Amino acid sequence: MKFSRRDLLIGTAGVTAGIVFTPVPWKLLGDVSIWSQNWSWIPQPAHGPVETTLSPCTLCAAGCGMRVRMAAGFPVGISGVANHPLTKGALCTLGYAAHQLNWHPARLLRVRHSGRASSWPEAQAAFAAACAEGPIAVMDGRPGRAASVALETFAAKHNGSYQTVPGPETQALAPYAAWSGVPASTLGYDLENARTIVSFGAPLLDGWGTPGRFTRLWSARAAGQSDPQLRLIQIEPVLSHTAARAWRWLAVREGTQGALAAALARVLVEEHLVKAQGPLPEMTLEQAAVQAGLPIAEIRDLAHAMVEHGPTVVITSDGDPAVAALNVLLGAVGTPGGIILKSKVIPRHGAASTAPAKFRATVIDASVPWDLIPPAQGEVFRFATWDGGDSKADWLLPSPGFLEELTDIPTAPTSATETYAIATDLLAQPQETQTAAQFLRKIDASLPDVDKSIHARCEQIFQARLGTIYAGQSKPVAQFESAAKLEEQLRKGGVWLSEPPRNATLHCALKIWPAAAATAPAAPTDWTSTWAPPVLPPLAAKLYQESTVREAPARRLA
Amino acid sequence: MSARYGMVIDLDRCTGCGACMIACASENNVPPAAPRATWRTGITPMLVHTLSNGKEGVDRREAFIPIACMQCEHETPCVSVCPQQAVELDKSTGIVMQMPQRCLGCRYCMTACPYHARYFNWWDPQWPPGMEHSLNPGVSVRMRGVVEKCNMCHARYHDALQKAAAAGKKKIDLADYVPACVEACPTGAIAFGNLADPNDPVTMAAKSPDAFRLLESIGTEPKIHYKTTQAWIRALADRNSGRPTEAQHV
Amino acid sequence: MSETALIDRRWIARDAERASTARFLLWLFPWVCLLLLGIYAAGLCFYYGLNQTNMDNRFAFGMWIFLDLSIIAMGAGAFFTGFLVYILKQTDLKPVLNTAVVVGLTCYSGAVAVLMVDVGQPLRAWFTFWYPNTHSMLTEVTFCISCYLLVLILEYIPVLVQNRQLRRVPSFLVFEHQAHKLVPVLAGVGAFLSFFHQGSLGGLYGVLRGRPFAYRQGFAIWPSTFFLFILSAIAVGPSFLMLVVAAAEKITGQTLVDFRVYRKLGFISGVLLAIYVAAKAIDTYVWLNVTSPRLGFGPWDYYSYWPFSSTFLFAATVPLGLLPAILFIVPRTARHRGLLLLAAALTCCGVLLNRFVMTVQTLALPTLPFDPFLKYIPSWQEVATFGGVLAYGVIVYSLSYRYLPMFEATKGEAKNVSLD
Amino acid sequence: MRRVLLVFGIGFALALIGGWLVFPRVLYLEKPQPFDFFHKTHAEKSGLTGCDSCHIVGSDGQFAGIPRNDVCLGCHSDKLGKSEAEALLVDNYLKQGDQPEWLIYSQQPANVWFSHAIHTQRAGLQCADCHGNYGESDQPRVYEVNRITGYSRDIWGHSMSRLRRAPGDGMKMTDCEKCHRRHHVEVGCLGCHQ
Repeated sequence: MKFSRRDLLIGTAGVTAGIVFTPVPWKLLGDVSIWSQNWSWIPQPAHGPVETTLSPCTLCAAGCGMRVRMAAGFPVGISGVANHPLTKGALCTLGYAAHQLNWHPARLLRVRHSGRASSWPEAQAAFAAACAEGPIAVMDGRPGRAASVALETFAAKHNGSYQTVPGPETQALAPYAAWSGVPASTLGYDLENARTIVSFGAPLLDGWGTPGRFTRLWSARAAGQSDPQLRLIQIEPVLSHTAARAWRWLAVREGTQGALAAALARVLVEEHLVKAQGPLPEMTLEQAAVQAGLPIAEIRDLAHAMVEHGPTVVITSDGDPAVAALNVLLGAVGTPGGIILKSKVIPRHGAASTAPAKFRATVIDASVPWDLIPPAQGEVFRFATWDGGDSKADWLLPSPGFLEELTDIPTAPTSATETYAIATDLLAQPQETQTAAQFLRKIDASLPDVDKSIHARCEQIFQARLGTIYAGQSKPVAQFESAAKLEEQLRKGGVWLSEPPRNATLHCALKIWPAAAATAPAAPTDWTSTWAPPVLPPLAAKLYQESTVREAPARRLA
Repeated sequence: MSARYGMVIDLDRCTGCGACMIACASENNVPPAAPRATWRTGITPMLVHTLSNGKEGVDRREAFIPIACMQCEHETPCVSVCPQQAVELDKSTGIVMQMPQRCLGCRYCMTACPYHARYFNWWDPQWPPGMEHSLNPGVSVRMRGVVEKCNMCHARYHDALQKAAAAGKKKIDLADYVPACVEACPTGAIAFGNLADPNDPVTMAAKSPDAFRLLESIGTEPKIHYKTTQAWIRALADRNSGRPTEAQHV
Repeated sequence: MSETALIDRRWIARDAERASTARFLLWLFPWVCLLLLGIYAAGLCFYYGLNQTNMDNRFAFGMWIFLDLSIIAMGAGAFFTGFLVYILKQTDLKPVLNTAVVVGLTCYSGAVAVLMVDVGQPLRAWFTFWYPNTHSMLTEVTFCISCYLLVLILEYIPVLVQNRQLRRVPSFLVFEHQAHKLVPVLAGVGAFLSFFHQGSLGGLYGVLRGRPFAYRQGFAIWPSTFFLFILSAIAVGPSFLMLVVAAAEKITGQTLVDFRVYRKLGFISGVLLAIYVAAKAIDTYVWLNVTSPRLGFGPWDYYSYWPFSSTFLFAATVPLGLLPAILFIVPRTARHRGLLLLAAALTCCGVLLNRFVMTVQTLALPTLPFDPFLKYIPSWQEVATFGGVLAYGVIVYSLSYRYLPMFEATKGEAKNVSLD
Repeated sequence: MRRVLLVFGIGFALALIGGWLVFPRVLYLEKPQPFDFFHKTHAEKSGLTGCDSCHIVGSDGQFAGIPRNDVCLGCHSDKLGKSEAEALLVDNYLKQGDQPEWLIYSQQPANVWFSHAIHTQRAGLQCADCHGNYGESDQPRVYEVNRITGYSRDIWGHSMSRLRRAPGDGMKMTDCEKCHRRHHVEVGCLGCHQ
């Protein structure tokens, strides 16, 4: 029997007819669709239960309370802690994506020396050699931490200098500190008792200070009220988000806020709107008004509005003394609703030591802002978690990332109450990383370790028997049985708050009206300026790229 | 008793910070922007728009309006148009549900939505290497070529349901079900609640004289309400057919 | 003659006059190139996704939907001619019937092909059949178009098997003979399906309550656009057919159909167009004065944006609506071949403009009061994909013309062959 | 004509054989589990009676899934017996601290949300109602994965035709729906999807 072409055709027809009665076409049709629902190149989340832990945020000095959801050993979501005494359940905008930062493409996981790959032993050797040769500077961006103790001790023991790099919010308090003779770190803003807040460009509603503190306050006392309990007057050249929502917005000419402050001072004193008689600026009202580009009537109007509804406090984003002096005139330094001394301060190790002229090497802790340009001399050992780009450092040393390090969080710069919190290492510290304190301990094993310093601090708080611990609910320190119990509570995400602030009057020795800051200091230029890490979480692109609600930032993104 | 979950967003409290957008994207495993993505091709189930009174200089006023799916209750525009039942108005919650795995990506629902609250996955979702560990286990990642939108943080609803079941309760505790944007708002501008419950504070807020809805005249009965005391913001709620609008050219 | 030419000749009907193989290949060459480019562009869209297009979340439908709607309207000539010939017994239109079938087939299959590129997940497109949402106009469209495409294929097969080589298979001849009995039935079914989906394509936008520019009230579940789309489609179908035949005559240099057929097609187009313009005017009036204000939108919300001002409305009604209708109907102008073809071209442009307004303008106009007016320019991938479909249509028609008896005049020996 | 029928029939038969017998073998791929595990042995020897002895549902309703090493360590801190599986468990996993990477027969895809708590505690379903009598298994089961979808074969069920299936054999959406319909439980898409 010969197989013909015709047979082939008929056979094929038979197969075709038969295949319809098998699962082949139908199962394939379904499975191919399911395949399109499960493409292998599309990541899917891990399976398994989710656990929730509390921890303070370690990204900036504010130390907001976070609720961290963990699955399969990784954080999968961050939210605020409702009723948290500092943050009232809020976080900053980008904090909600902070758990993604550890995988940021700019994450540093290799030691780099002069732009080339290097190793920890080499860095260690280079630093040891430098230590042997000359004085060392150690720079700390967030003094008062347990790690700061190690940094400071090291500097002291090795003929070095411990220098702190104050953040913008501490810097803004510096004039008052200078005039009243107390450290800036002991000052804070009594926002809760203020009824008028005049902000010279401070992004109060946009991540200033501890974000939730002011936003909640504003929301309850100002938002949507035609005659608000809390008047927010924003003085800023552009209509920023804070300006848009302020009770009043005054568009001052760029870089002339000092002049406006002078004009206001003139009106306040000359029209006896304040008790103070001086000091008075040299500039006349007319001159100042011309500089600021504002009609005199408007300035006078503003001055009246400032005192109409006291207490009033003036807040600047940059610590311009000419603006700060307004608070002295207003009597807002050392009075409720103004700039006040923090509640009873539990003594900590001292402040920055003075700097010798020359250093053989500088160690920069990861807490120091990336854009700080280190002193030119000497070899720079820069600790950082992310590569913010364009580094001047000789050594780039990878630090543990978000939630990868045990650290404590001392009082936030703007806070009126002293606080303390502990962030445990919820994630294992990557082997490629070291903190500056760990690094220095390898040179000098006698340095106090972070764990011990935290114990000591908890012991101190326990002994002082002051304030309360908030962990879901408040419990007075006096009711704790032991320092260990207190520490345990703090390690579970609790926060210690000292007593309410003191009403200690501060005497400001301000005789002559200060000159406006010589060079206009870097006021917040974009909305990312309140964000401490040198990189933004990739999801920030939702705001600057996938919507029009924000201007694109100058900061490095992904 | 079925619930009708809805929101009242206080525009006077919105500072346009964008925390709701970030928290939403993080909760719902929305990928970061593709390199070429723009405001017209991005995925922002919660999106804050800037409103202005149209003036320039010192007379300019700005406000912000967060826009998510409006969860239209009546003649839900997207539900009826979907050819393969990938969208439905859930009977027990009133949530308009989008099922991306059923979606064929025809985008008809997107043309139907007057609020532009639906987003198409123009690109494959991509995260930097390793970042997939940070994905929320309660939400599956969408593939390219499908439409997605706000499902009112359904993973959180699931958790609340499960918690209620484990505790032997039939109804969820509303305290357990708080969408990410509501939780994240630093000024508490977004209130979330059950509009079917007359005693719910949100129901009462939705009835206040300051409350309004967007494009109410279209008649889709959105369950996202807004409120403001500012007349100029209120005027932007609806088109006024009698008034010629300013022609805008972008 | 070369080997290729010999083979080619064997597939062409005996005695039929056709261009030389070389000339034919030369003619096909640019079209094949365009087709390949289109396939490449579509391939890019499949491989990388729809980010290859310039569509976005706001312009979720773009050029493809606009042109799909347009070519499906143009393809309406297929079902409508079938309907006229077989149901209304207008047998004098029979000479263009085969052309109508081929045009319809290419338009519909081309549109379906583009739709498959247009959806984000073509592998799941069959879910519409498995989990249909009966309330959706798109379900109606999908079902009708797929069914009608099947009908068109069935209608095309009897034409196909008249090919000289295929005729040699005896069972095909039997099939053809039987199929001819079936054709009127198919024409009826096709007409039914087509009326429905032309309508549902109109309904597609007409039901969009959220887009007051497109939203229309209507009868039962169908908005008025449902009926207007049917009317405009059957008005433009004969016009487009006329243009295709005229183009074929021009290219082949042969007279393919009698001028009376043109006039008849033109007359049909003209009458329907006149009815359409009247209906559309009433519809626009009701929409602008009743439907739209009820949704809170007034004419200014639509017509204050350049370039979509009221000139579009005027253009679609007068120069591209009334004018061709008059040209078609008034005997003095209809006698003139040039004017007739001009009118046909204007009609096609009118329908194109209408489909453009319904799709693109609807999406460009803001709905939210604080929304901007949007622009959209298709990407080269979108244009190329559509170019591919155009090329596909030309190639299929060219091949059909060459190898199949499209017209009585060029049938060759296939004339008068009966089964006996 | 007879020849036509014959040839057609042969083609038809070939298609049937290929489609029903060969196709499943091509479509599914067998994969080994880390080591053999016997539910029955555990039930008999250790006196662990209920599934929830090891497969725990938390107080917030979260299902822990396959027990982690610390649960096993409760008994297996040292080798119990001389079997190969026991040695593998203790030496390769418990001592190393690595979790065995079990392939889960009833693993639903990422887009499915299934709450054990709701089904067992509210609806009162037994584990075996959906999973079959795995608790009594004394044979290591073969794990097969669908090469196209990546799903476990248990999702479709072992019978290609999906006729005559035992409980637990087949966990497709239609299986869920069938039970939901029977008990008049109506949930929307996102009732079970995520």
